[in-house]
Amino acid sequence: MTASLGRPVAAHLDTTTVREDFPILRRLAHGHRLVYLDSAATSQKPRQVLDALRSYYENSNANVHRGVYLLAEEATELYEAARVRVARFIGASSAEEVIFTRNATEAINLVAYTWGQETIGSGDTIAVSALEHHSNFVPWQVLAANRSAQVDVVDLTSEGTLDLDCLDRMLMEKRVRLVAIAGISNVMGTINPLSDIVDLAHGHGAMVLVDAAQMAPHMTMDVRRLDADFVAFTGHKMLAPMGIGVLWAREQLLQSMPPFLFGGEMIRRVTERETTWNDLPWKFEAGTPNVEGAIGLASAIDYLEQIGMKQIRAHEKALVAYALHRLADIPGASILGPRDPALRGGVIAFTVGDIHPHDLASILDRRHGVCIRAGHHCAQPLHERLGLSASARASFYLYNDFEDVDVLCDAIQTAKAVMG
Amino acid sequence: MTASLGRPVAAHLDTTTVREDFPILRRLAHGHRLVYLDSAATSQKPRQVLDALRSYYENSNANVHRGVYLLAEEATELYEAARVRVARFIGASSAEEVIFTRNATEAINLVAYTWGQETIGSGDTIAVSALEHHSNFVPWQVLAANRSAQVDVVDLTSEGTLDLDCLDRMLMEKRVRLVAIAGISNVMGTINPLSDIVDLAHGHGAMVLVDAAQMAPHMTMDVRRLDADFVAFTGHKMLAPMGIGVLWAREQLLQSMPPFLFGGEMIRRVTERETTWNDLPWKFEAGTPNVEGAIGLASAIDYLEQIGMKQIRAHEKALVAYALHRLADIPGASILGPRDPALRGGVIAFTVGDIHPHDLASILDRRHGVCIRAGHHCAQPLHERLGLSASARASFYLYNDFEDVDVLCDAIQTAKAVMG
Amino acid sequence: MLHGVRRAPVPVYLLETSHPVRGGRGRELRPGRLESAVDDLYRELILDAYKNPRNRGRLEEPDASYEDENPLCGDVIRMDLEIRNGVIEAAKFSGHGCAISQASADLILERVKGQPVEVVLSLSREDVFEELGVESLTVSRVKCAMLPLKVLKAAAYGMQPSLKPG
Amino acid sequence: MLHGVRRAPVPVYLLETSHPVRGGRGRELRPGRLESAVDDLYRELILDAYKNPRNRGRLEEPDASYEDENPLCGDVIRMDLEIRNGVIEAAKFSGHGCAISQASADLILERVKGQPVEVVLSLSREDVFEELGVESLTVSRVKCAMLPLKVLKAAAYGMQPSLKPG
Ligand SMILES: Cc1ncc(COP(=O)(O)O)c(C=O)c1O
Ligand SMILES: Cc1ncc(COP(=O)(O)O)c(C=O)c1O
Ligand code: FES
Ligand code: FES
Repeated sequence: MTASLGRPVAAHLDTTTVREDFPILRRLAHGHRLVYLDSAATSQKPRQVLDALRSYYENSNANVHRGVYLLAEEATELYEAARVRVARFIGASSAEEVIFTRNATEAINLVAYTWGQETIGSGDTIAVSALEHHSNFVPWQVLAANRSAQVDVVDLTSEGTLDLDCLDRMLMEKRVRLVAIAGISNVMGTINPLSDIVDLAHGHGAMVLVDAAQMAPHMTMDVRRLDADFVAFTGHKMLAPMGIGVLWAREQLLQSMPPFLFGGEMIRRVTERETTWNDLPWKFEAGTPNVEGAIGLASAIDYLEQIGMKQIRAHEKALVAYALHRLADIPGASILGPRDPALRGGVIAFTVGDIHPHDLASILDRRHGVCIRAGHHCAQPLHERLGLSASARASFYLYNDFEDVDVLCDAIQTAKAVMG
Repeated sequence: MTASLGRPVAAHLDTTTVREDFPILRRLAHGHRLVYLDSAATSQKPRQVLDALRSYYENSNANVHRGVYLLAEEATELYEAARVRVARFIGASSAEEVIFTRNATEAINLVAYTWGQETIGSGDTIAVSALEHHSNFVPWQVLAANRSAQVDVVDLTSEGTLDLDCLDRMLMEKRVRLVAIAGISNVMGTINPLSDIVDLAHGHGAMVLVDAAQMAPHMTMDVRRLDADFVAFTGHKMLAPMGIGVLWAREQLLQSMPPFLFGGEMIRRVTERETTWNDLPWKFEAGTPNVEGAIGLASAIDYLEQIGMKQIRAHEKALVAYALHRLADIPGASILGPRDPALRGGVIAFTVGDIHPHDLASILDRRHGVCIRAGHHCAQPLHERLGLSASARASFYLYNDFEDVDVLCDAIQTAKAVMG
Repeated sequence: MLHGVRRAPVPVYLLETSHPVRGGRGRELRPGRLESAVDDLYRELILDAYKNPRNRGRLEEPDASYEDENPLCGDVIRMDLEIRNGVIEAAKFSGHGCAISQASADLILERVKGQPVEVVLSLSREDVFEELGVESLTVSRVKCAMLPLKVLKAAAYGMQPSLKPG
Repeated sequence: MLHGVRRAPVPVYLLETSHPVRGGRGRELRPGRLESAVDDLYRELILDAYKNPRNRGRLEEPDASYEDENPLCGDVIRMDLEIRNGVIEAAKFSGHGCAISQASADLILERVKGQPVEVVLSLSREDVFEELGVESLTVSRVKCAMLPLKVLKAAAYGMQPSLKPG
């Protein structure tokens, strides 16, 4: 897998066939083949998912629950079957543990507004890592401020992995009620050692929330084996449409939490004096749910599992290994996060000399049709720690191939020539 | 427009052409032509909207804001253009006043969690009407309980319209901070006299939140002329996909409110010590938004305005007039709400003798392919006042025709024969 | 041995309609799976039991009573049982609901009258379907059909506190 | 007459990129509208101004200074002005940002040097595009291009408190 040996071939999955399922990959960008390297921001959608949406609206669309006519029964079945599909995908004990939200951000806010408001008190500590996405950072910062508690940031090692000693000290010295941690960093790509973290936290009586927004789409995830308390992820990063996310927690925990949003569906009985709540999972789903989104997510999961999560992970690891290798050959390119592809997901953030990341991204796009992201990637605290105001980021998914990596590297050379 | 003169013809819009745009209307239900009379729960979708969704995913899908490559710029333009489209549809002063939410329920909860938590204090009163949907009732009940305030219910007249004297007395005697009121009742069909209500409330220094979930899809709505303080509505009831809703409020008011959900997009700058918020409207849109939903809503609005909101309203009025007339001929059928079609939207709730509404709905579906809703329609307090545990409800939209009304009435006759 | 009217702590119908996760890929929705060209629901059997119930009413001095609600519609079923030597000597249902729930209540009581209480505990969804003469029911109507059995079981469990639902 | 470095109370760029609601149906997105077969952005003019700025630096004793940030990226531009008899005698920009923002800063200062302060107030988005030699910019890059003008205007308004932005 070296440049002199030429480009590796895709051994783990057949990207040519996969790419045919993604209509958008046929379009040109500024006259070039589209090289989409921003799946960490949002993934593209296969026609199978788009067909499922259309078929739902053309055949079975109705509001769910409480309707007794055929369409309503079909829509309800599809919606609840999607929940079962998600539950099985993540290894949940029952579908009641799967709460549909708008996205990962809402799932995390739900926990902060319900469990958090009830549990976090004066003097408590919420531990977050230094590489959290704003969505797993700001809700805790705000909650802590409201409850006279504090947010403490777990340091990183020089390799860009989590400093478990720092977490250990924190758990020892403070009254930590929650450890909020990303499964995979959306900047460093770091795969966090979740089972160590869960063991440490639980050993000190702290709960663990896993932000799995970058993990669920890219590797097998079993929430029962993981043993965390809350897991949040988002559909649009895993081939599903926008507007659907998931919160998972154990049934007993969800039972003990007060509801979040109030209105239709989430009630048992409403009188002018008082209201009682519906059973799980509906207690947490107020108003008309995004049935389309749930069906789309189930269809996306079907697609992913047909390819195989193990294959996807192996493919991305090979792409990242090749990309790390090729980028290392570009003078001035420096890479954030661990060097070892086994320690990282399909995300590579980098800088090239003193080329501003936005200029880099613009030139890659305009001159080569390469889509990468530039900025802080919703992780300003991390960038501040790294002493960077921005970085460039390429991220991979099952439809990317080794040619995409080559075009990326050629495009970076172009940018160097233009800006040099 | 009497039975003896036969079925009226559609004078206000060409339902034959309209119906061709709705693929689902071609399907059969239990072997019968599908007669969809549950648009108050959710509307069906025209192919123009479905095409817009597909085209978005096949051509321009990317995460919005902050991306500098072509797809991200296109997706951002489409998303923000959809906001402009919505703003123009409702007569907002600027697109910054249009906040995208998941649905009407979330929009109302947003107000309760932000403005409500900051404003409502001990001893304050929130006035709601007796015909509110749970989504415009339970959030206020919970807020009041949290803030040692109270919810007071404005009575109805015997005609099923709002008792303005009761509201007036309430405003006079209590410290009412908010009047939360539906534009059109989803049960009685009542069109509430919003300008009178707004004048009364503002005259006593109370704010007004209009739940326009049943109004925005069916009649012209100009938020500036309306002069309410908050307006909430939901896309899926107006030809748009599920998972998108809107909160409107004046820019100054939105500026003064704290944010609701926390995470990506809604921040200006995040440090480990503190966070500042983004400008409007993004301050209220945490995490990846439902870009598809917004584009679908804009496309739905294009469709509605091409037909004409005035034509739609006139068509529904004619349908309701005909249906009221035909139902009056069925012994045992009794109708909730005002008799005058000018006072009501396209919703008719009714009971037939002592046939259980769920039996009625099942038989209508199984024997004639007619989709109506049975139950409390998320308005339990109203049903309790009416002394009913449930009712049946037929609701109309632009794709319904007079034949649908005839089939409905025939089907009710069948149900009477079966259950008699 | 009189057990007052209470609410079930764990709604039995929920256990029965909860979504199994393990085992198999779950039901795929085949188009038309829920459709029936002829109405197999509002037929003689159900309508007759609904219109001419044989077991509707209250018992004066029941040995066990139970009442619960279908949260989807708010309808309530109550069951009164008279038990002698472990055998259901008399049984009546009351409350209100749709034809499916009322017929189900009547037919299920018809089946258990004169039987040992244990029989109640062994009754399943399939037995209810059999009594109603249907092969399956849609999600919303299955709750109507199962409410009476749920209430009946709760009353029977009340008779035998050692036999709590698993 | 020295105005300290402050933040603008109303971000000027926001006014310029806010979405007009009245008048017309708004821009329709034509496919390809944002595409360009040749890169018209990273060309000689912009790259030269970026690499060899003529107006980069700080003034020792500016009569007016202003600094603001592009919230999309966090980049900051500062402008120092020296004014004599209402004429901009000297002007420098500092801070950091992408090539577009840096080139825009340099070119716009080149244009206003030696001009009456009022000239600054009349400059528009089109003038910036003209200086950069581009016909249009996409939503995200227009903010880069407009940041310097925004900062320059704020500095100039500071000189003439009666001429607040409308
Ligand atoms: C009057 C009224 N308000 C609010 C809602 C809630 O809308 P949604 O469920 O989309 O939030 C509905 C519809 O269900 C409604 O009819
Ligand atoms: C690690 C991580 N957490 C959370 C999120 C938020 O996801 P969403 O915007 O869909 O809520 C993202 C993606 O933006 C992410 O990468
Ligand atoms: S509808 Fe209430 S029990 Fe059937
Ligand atoms: S990217 Fe920061 S100013 Fe252009």
